[in-house]
Amino acid sequence: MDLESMYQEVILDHYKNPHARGLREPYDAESFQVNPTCGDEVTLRVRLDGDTVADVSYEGQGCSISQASTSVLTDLVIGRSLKEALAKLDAFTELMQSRGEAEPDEDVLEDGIAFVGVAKYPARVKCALLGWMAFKDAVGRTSTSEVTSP
Amino acid sequence: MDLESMYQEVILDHYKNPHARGLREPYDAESFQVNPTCGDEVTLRVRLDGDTVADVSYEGQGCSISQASTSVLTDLVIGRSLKEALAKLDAFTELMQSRGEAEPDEDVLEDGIAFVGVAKYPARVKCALLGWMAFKDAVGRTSTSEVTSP
Amino acid sequence: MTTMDSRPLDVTAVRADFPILSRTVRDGKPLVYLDSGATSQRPTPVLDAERRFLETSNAAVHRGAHQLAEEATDAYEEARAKIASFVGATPGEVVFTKNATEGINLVAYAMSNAATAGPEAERFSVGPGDEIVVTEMEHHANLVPWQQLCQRTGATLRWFGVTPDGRLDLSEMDQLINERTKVVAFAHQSNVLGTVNPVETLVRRAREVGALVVLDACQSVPHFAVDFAELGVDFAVFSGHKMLGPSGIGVLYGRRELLEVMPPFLTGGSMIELVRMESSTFAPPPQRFEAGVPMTSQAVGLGAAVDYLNAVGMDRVAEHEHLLAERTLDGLRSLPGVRIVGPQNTVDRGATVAFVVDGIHPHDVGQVFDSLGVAVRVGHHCAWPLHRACSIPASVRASFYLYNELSEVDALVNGVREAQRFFGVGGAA
Amino acid sequence: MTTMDSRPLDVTAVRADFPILSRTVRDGKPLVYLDSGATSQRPTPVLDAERRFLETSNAAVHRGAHQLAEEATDAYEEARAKIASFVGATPGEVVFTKNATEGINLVAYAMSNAATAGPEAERFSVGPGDEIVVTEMEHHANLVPWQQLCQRTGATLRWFGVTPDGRLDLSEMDQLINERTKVVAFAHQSNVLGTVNPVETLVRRAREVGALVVLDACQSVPHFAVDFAELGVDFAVFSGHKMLGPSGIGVLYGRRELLEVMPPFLTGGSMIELVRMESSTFAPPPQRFEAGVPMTSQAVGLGAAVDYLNAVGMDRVAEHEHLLAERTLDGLRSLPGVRIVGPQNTVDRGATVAFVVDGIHPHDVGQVFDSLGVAVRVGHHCAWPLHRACSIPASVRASFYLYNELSEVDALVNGVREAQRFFGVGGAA
Ligand SMILES: Cc1ncc(COP(=O)(O)O)c(C=O)c1O
Ligand SMILES: Cc1ncc(COP(=O)(O)O)c(C=O)c1O
Repeated sequence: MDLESMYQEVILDHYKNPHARGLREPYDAESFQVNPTCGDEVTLRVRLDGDTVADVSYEGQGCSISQASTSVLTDLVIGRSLKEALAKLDAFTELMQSRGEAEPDEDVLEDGIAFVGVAKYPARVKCALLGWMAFKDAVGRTSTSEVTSP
Repeated sequence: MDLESMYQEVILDHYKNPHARGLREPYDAESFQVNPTCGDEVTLRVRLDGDTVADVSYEGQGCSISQASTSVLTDLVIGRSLKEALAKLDAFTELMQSRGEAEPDEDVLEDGIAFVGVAKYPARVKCALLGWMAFKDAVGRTSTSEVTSP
Repeated sequence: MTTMDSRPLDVTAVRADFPILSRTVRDGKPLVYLDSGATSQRPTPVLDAERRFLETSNAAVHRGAHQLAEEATDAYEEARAKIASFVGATPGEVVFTKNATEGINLVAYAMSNAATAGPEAERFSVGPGDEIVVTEMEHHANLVPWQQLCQRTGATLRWFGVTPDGRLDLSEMDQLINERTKVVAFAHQSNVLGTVNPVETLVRRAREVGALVVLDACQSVPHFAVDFAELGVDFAVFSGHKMLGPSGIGVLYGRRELLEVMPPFLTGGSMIELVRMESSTFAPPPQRFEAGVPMTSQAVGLGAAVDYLNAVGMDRVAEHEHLLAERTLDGLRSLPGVRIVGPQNTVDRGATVAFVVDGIHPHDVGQVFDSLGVAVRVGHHCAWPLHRACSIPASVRASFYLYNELSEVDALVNGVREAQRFFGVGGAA
Repeated sequence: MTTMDSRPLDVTAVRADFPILSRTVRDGKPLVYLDSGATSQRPTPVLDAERRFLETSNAAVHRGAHQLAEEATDAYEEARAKIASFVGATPGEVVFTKNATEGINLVAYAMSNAATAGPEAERFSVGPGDEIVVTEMEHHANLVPWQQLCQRTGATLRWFGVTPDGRLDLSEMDQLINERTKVVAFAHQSNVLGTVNPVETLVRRAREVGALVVLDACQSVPHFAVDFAELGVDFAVFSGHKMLGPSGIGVLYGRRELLEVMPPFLTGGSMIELVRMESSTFAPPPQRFEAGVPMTSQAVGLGAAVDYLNAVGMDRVAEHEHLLAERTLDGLRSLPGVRIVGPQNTVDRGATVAFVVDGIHPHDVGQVFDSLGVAVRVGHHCAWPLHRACSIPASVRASFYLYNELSEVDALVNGVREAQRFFGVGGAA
């Protein structure tokens, strides 16, 4: 195994300099998610503006993978339509469950494609999905949204 | 395995013509014992007269081994002193737990020595001891007796 | 063994996979193993699969982030998926337990735990006035846990009786299963009578009154194709050791939406979500019901057993057992002084045949069998109330499986003749 | 492996008995297995014993009257006797469970069952006003079942804290364990800190107030000689898979006079005395607590594991682990930016060493180890409250056993260096 395939530069960058971090007001819904095997946790807030994801803010503790993937998430969904954001959620989830076999679409996932190496390690997939599960859950809790479950 | 070594003539005789069978009055104590694996059961009564086992009566259902050994028991203990009877209980128990290795003493166990072949079959040892356990328990329940646990 | 679909089961090929079947007992007698209802034997592929796992990938599952732990987790979850699809379930509906007995206890305890487990668990809660319905032909494993649930909660136990020909007496079904009924628990196939019970009829009635159906599938899943979803039961249990798999593993099946809200039973590691000293929350199913390091290699072994049964084909297994049952019933009926306990024909019945021989106690019959190398079970077979209902203290039970040859039926029949001869009772020719 | 009493443990010889230890992981790296605290590996003699049993004597135990059933019952009971004597118990005091977790649950459920189990069970009964005492360093298996017991019965949970150097804080022992205390449950050796707790002190205080002592011996019995009778505990549990034995089997030890009167937990076949539809009575211990077909071959395997450990000698195992612990503590202490969680020296501590590396999350440290072929565990190791008490979200844990070489400690220490280098944090030379 080479560590570089998992810890791509992009991931380490997001880890060291996370985007959109911190909990912000106002928000429409909040979700707290935890990874019971390792204790990683994230609290994530979503603010919708009509059909648009106006803001995603978060706080949490965890490994480089969980922190970086949540940072990437904010890049991908803030300012998008809810529909687009959920499509990205689907795409990212599918990538992570591919066991590293998928060919991720950079147009859709941007920095998210760096996680293809993580998908080879089942124990880390949960880390990568932690923030995304919080996003999914939070969106589900907003009253305005009609979520089609991914 | 030859069946004759387990089912000695003496055992089959006692089975077909059990001695002292039937529940009689008066009695000092009664015990009900069951073999949970096969459902065999015996109800056995003891009457003491001072230090003497005046009567043992019983009723039950079960295989040839359990029925015959209870019949043998009555031969061995009725009319004996309690001490002698308990010594026979000890001797018979020891014989049955010997896995067929013991050299039983005919002077003590009389017809009981026929059970040496049964002792080779652990699943049948419980059958052979059923009535004896009832006797032990019943004696323990008589107020007059001082039982030293065998 | 053959996997061609039209040919009948090749018993000789199957037997070659079971090392124990070629041993001898009691001074050189070939073993005739007719006690698969108690526990089955294991074929080499099952033994090999478990050993291979232990020699290459053994680790604690769902806990580690190293390669061995990954491999072990994959093997464990693949086994779960395989076993689930074998019984018409999804992987999330399969909970591993140590045996079927634990599975039934799990449901029964979850129901008494519901009293203090919050509003979500309400639908599992039972108390005074509620009724639990079982049958008189149950194995103790599907009776005593319900008695105990009633004892803990004040609910009332009721039961179906058994007809003289060994079927459930359904004549008062609509009274027995009523608006107060919370659970209807019964065996798919009786481990004594061989009777296959009418699941559909009972499920339909249970649905009408909103009762949960718990199916004891210990004697069905090993012997014919079973699909829990199709049967429409809420819970079902079976044991690995009765279906060519390892001991120490069983399965509780539960419909997803029930497992989602059912309170936990055993608690500890791996079944939690959040733990604080003050209180804890729990993982989703099936993990919620698998506390502690599980029976990992045993799950792998049971997965291999399912592969083996699939390769033979469950229909072929059932067909072979049908032949064995027919020959056994015919053979025993031909003997004077022998009474079959249970259905006299092969309609809705499996290859488990219990009987009594006039004038010889079952234990003594069993001893004669043993001396001939024929392994049967004697006693009440953990179904004491059923024996009482049949007015017999015990019975002899021959239970067959895919590896039994037709000639072994003849050994059984001859054994009865030998017992009659030895004890000098009726009909010994 | 050597059995000469004065020589130290011959690791090379021991390793030859463990096929998995010679495999490679992650593109050809030799496996360095430092996760025995989660589950140990199995030596060939254990695998062989189980297989031999299954290929020659497999049958349902305590149920059959044929030769196979006899042999299987003998093998099962001989294993029990062997295991009992390994921990200073009599065979009747050893109950087989599926794992240690079940054992603790068994006691906790028996205690809530005591409420409806008649006057004999009175001494096990708990309710509002009663207290259960645990510690903050418990594995979830010895915490959540007691939380749940409290939830079911209205009793109150209390706990010992942990000092900064990873010992039990006994300063308020006499207040914590008081006249209301019904149970004191704690780990013999912590599965995170490696701390060996002062059993004697706690037992003495528990005796003064008449509380039952439940010892979690999961991490002690595999690693040094333990005698439950001598320790004077009332109950104790351990798991087979952590001591070279199979998964799917654990042991609950209970003092004879307690087991005699303790109400049953799991109910079903083999644990009964009399069964009627209306109610049932139960067998004496240990059968009363072993419902259903048990983990037969696994008991045989665990018996073989005990033989193996006896042949090596538990004192020799302990001594070897002492060396491993010393070298690990020395090695990790020599690294800047590494903090050992737990006692810093080898006094009353075993060869389980948890640590954190400044600036790198444990999961990421574990990943670097994994890439080097070093299998450690990362996370909270089922001791979440302990980690909270230490103000860390998780830790890396290396746990050693008799088959670990001193050179594997060096692989661990180098792994930390490599992680620091890779993530560019403190002290990477
Ligand atoms: C201290 C301690 N207690 C309890 C357990 C639970 O053991 P098991 O999961 O085998 O039931 C473990 C291991 O996981 C442990 O280390
Ligand atoms: C019908 C039935 N139910 C339940 C059981 C209990 O299975 P186990 O002992 O494997 O838990 C058995 C077998 O013993 C059985 O035949």
